[in-house]
Amino acid sequence: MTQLTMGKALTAGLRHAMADDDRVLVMGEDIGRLGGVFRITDGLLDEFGPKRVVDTPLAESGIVGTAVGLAMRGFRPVVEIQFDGFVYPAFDQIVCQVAKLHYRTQGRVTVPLTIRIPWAGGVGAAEHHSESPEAYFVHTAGLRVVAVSNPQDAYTVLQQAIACDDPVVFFEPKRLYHTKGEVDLDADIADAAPMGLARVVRPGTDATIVTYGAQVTTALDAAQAAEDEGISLEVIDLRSLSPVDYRTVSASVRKTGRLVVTHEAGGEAGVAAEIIASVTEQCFHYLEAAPARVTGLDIPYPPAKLEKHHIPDLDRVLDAVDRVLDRPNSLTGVEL
Amino acid sequence: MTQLTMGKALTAGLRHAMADDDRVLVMGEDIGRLGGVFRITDGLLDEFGPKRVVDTPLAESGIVGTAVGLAMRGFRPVVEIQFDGFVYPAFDQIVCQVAKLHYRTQGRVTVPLTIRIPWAGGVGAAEHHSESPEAYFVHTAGLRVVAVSNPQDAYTVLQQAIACDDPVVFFEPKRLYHTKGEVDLDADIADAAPMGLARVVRPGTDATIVTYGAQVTTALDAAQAAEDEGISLEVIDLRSLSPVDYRTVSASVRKTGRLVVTHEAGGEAGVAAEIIASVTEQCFHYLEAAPARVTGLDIPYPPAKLEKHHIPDLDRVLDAVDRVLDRPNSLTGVEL
Amino acid sequence: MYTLTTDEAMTALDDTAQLLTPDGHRISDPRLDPWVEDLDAPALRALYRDMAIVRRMDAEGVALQRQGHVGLWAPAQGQEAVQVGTARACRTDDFLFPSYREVGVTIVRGGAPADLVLAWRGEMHSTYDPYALNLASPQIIIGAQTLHAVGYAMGVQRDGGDQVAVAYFGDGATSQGDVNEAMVFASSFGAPVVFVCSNNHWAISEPVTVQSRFPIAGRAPGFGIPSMRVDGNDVVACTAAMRWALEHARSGQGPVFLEAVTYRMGPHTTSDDPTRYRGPGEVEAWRTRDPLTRLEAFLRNSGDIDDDVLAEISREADQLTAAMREAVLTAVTRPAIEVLDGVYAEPHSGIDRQRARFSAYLDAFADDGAAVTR
Amino acid sequence: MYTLTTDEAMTALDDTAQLLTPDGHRISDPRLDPWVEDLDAPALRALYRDMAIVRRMDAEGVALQRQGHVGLWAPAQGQEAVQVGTARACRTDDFLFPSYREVGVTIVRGGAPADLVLAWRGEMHSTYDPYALNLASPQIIIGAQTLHAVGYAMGVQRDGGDQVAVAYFGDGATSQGDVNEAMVFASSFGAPVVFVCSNNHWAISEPVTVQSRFPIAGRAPGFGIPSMRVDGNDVVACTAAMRWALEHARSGQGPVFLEAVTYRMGPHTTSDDPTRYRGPGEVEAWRTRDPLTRLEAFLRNSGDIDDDVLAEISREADQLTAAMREAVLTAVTRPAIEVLDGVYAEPHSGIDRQRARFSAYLDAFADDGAAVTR
Ligand SMILES: Cc1ncc(C[n+]2csc(CCOP(=O)(O)OP(=O)(O)O)c2C)c(N)n1
Ligand SMILES: Cc1ncc(C[n+]2csc(CCOP(=O)(O)OP(=O)(O)O)c2C)c(N)n1
Ligand SMILES: [Mg+2]
Ligand SMILES: [Mg+2]
Repeated sequence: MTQLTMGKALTAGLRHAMADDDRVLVMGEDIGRLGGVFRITDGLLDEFGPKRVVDTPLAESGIVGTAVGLAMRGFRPVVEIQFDGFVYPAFDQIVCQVAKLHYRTQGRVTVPLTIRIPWAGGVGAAEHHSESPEAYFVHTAGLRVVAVSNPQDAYTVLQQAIACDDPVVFFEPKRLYHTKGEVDLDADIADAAPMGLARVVRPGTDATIVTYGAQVTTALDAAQAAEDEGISLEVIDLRSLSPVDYRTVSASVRKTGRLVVTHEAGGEAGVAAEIIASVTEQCFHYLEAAPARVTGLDIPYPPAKLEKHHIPDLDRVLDAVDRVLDRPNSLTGVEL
Repeated sequence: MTQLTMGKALTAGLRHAMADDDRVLVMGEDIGRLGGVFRITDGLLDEFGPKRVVDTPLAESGIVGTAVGLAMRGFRPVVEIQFDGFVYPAFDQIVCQVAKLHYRTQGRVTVPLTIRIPWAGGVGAAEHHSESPEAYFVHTAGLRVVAVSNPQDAYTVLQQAIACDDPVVFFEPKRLYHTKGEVDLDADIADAAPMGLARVVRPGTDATIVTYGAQVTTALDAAQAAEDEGISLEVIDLRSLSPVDYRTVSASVRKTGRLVVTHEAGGEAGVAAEIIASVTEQCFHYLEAAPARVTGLDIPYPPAKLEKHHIPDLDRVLDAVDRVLDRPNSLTGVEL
Repeated sequence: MYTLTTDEAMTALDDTAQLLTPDGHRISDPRLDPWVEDLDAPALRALYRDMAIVRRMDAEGVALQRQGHVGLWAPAQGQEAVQVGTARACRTDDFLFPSYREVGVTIVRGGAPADLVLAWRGEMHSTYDPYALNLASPQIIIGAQTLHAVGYAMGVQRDGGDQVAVAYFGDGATSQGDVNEAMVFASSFGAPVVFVCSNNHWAISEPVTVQSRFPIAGRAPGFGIPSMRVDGNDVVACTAAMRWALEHARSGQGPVFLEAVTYRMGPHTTSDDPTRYRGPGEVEAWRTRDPLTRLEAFLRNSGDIDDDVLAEISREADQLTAAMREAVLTAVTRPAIEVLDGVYAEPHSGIDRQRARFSAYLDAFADDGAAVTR
Repeated sequence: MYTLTTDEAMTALDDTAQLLTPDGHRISDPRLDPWVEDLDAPALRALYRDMAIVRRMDAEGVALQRQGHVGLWAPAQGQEAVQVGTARACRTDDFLFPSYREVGVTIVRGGAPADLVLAWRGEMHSTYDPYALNLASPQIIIGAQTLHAVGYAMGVQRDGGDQVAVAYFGDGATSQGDVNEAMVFASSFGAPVVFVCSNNHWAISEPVTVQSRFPIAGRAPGFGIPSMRVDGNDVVACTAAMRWALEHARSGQGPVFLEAVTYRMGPHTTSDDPTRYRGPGEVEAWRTRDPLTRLEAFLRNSGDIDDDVLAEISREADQLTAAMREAVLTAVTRPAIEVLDGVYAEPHSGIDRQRARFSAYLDAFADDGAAVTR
């Protein structure tokens, strides 16, 4: 076990994947000499050379579109989108090509492409640098979507994503890049939990909190705070947003009867809506209260000084826990 | 009252809006001499000339991006995207510019832009010509999203969308273009129901079906069929997908206690998930059964010969009605 | 000089490469002739045969649409020379990325008759195995395939291979961001790719002047890509130009751009009504530049083709169109449950769940042909 | 000729327009001189003053970031001449569309000191009223604003106005689809727009050669847009070039493209570490071509500037930077509930619902400073 930041764990995962398979290459803006604006590809250019660590022209559709062509030639490209808000110029290539090629060709063409996206807010950044676009990709059949919340998953799941024959959109919470954790660098990805599985990160009995990415930390903090009041919260890190591991989620809700889903993206037609609709269907007779969403507001991402009102914090999560536990909460008496 | 197809009603709505306000212009691919591939802009070039009916180069980002500039100069552009599947190259301009400009500038810049999208399947078309991308836009704060289901709404709501100072994504179900209905061409849009309101198109008491676009017809057919079995279904046409008129929807569910939401788009993180999550929150204690989704499959849009398995038809809607009424149905005994 | 006007950049571009005149005379061109020295009578007859077969199968596609057997067809009539000439110039291990209109390219690459029709019929999105023909599935999103071609070519570079990737697209496509980004990437990486723009003068109802008020071939050099304007109705010139372009790319000199000036004789697709936007005069004028008649005239003049050969080609075309019709008429639509096949390459719990539910639904109906409760 | 190589298209482009040498000598140029005939000593001093103020305020922005008062700053050091020269050449009713780095353009257009800092501080996304300055909000999405400029220019055409729209962007931006589509639209409609590409040699860590292996000015003519390569560190040449370009566009002759060859002396932003990708030698070489020192040298030679004038400018700069600092230090963050303001222009039930809920939440906390139940 080694203590690594999530950033370094990602670098280690990339290096491992590149060393293991010489068809893996990384490409994107500023990922070579600079090592990427978050230094995730730091050192890879020196180690693997410019043919496998490709600084591209400044054009996201071009990056993803050429990665598709490289995949058709048998490569496994790992694309870095510099910030979440810059993925949209590539949206057409992702939705119409990356997601559809395998289906279009009856499985003859695979697109083993990993799209890494430094993701979400809480870092005081400028406009377009704090977006949470995951729901767009979850709604797009043909893609897999994962989000990591700790260095070990960062290391393992990134390698699993690269090894996967399907395209994977891989979300890296920016505000955790510098968070440290234990990483087993020798672990074989084959021994790890498969990429599609969620994990119960804290067991509990009174209510279930489902979340992913940096919000896992918030949820764990909330669970800790609730414990002091004698409330036992089960926290689930989804890890995979598409597909969602409903077996794990629904098992928990059948046990607790109460569900809070929290994420930083806006709520309207977001991932929490999906989880709640599915869980309500699967667990209707177990539910003791309406599942609650604690999400970002449905607004364009706000200026940095106001972002704390947007990103659900511990208090907002606990307020929703109160709601699903039928305890007094901020919405008591408010027409919903 | 005049009998018009939805296509002709849209043309009439456009003509009316252009005659009323000389800042309204229409732009897109093939909308001039050809009148658009669906002939919705037919005759407008002759009537209003090439400065207001603009055949553009073949580039959707360019179309939407220049429309933003025209809006900044005080115009009210109505953009035609030729088919639903061709909106994605414009996604960046829509999400980062159209949706955000008003918020970015603290309300100083308005973007009174209407983006018309011939929409969805059931017309036996080639790949990319039958997409239902509405959830992407519903998830994007700053946009309004509407979908019409009949010639009168096509005529009225299109004019309301053009008159609205916010950007509106306007969905036109292709398979209804040739469906006829009564249209009051003299009605003032100010007298019509505001754009954001849903409409109960068929009152009922046993369960509520919420839908929009061409699925309204399917839902009405289902309600008719159910009536023969003594089941009374209330059918709601959302008309506006963002915002959703939850007052109308929840009032209905409080009455019936049972909810089916149906749309053609895939279910994963789609509009139905949103409706179910919100209604479950607002009406939890009124719900007698888990709300059911009847949506397209979560797959890339299939080849034309298979699309009938994808688009929810009357039988699939009725099967879900059976489910929410706790009657035997296809999923009886199936693990959900 | 520090200014560059379009005039300065494009005065050089005042001509179109041609080796066969519209009335079938071979003109010589010292730059292009060497590339087609080996085109003897049998080779030219083979090109003629290809074009004739493309024309016939294309016409059959239109007929099948009119008869309701396929939903749509995008006719290639008038564009046979650029499609056959450029595709025949390629090696079988070059990888080609066509748009929806490249029926001639598909035939040249060995596509079976069924491959031409089953997608338009809506049985599947695409038919053949791209790796069997070294031909990507036809692309419908305008311009998207140009980036795939560049990426493929970047892969060839990394493999140390000498294949070339070829991107086919239309005049309208040149306005798309993707096509311009493809030129940027190709130039930046010196990728072995040939861009073949079939300028057929129309993007549905929009004349090429809406996309570009100057020759399209003038666009590429600004990206650092040499380009050539070639008569797209002259199969010999198209062959020569493409061989030049391929050799340039193959030998490590980077990308090349070809603008093939041609004309779409038919409607955009069978759904289109071109009488709304262009007069018959224009079409008639282009009829005199038909790619087939000019090669036929040349071969007749030289005595290298006669009615027997033409009859033989015609018989072959008959067989192929019959096979195409047969493929459509005998097409069996896949069972409902297969609509879920091929979404993912690896196991996926979401698909599993959908499959379980959809199977249950189908079973419920299978029992009594109607919903469970009615 | 039917081929066009990059050589043929670009041999013409072997020079950069210049009127002031790096050591401050005025050179004459028959094409450009007429455009700056009226630039007498006071006018040149005014340009110098603008640049000096831009440099000081820009440096203050960096300082404010280092001191933690703003989150980020994108320094313009080295690019003062292109920003000041081109913006000053515009009429006040021309509409300018800047990127995030155009601090000089903002100042010239009348942006207040607060307008330069409050967005970088994260108080709001943008500050000034675009219609008050005829200046769009700074654009962060690379290239997006070029299409807005073209659309605005199309609006001018429809209004029969004679304003020009100006799009500012960098060398990296030229790779984006949007910028290329902007050229397509501008050319197709003959829109009165001037594209100003500040080629500062770097897009973060990527040298301009990754985007283009040839002069960027060579790109536009292929789209039918005349272009000029100008020394971006020569404010006189930038003024001349921009006046030429504006007049071309204003008089109905369509779009123009300017490539201003300049250099980013500082990091990409205050978050960047340029030592990772470029050596000090390169930066030092460009220091000798500084836009301020060359104009100062010229004005000193001609006796049109002296230490008193410089001191006066310095005092003015002091006041402005003080105001900027003051604006940051006294900034009051808006109340929480205002995070919901301005999403829509018209009433919206979704926003109403969020407002009701968020108010209730804020109220619950206001009561006892903690969650209701704890
Ligand atoms: C991104 C996108 N936008 C619009 C369309 C609709 N469309 C299909 S073909 C076509 C015209 C294409 O013209 P061109 O590139 O000249 O090719 P041609 O059809 O003439 O062969 C258009 C607009 C599309 N398929 N994809
Ligand atoms: C669409 C998009 N992709 C990526 C970025 C991240 N980014 C910000 S500035 C920049 C480099 C821009 O270079 P250039 O256009 O030369 O302008 P400069 O910064 O040198 O002024 C990049 C890649 C962005 N802002 N937008
Ligand atoms: Mg064409
Ligand atoms: Mg730059």
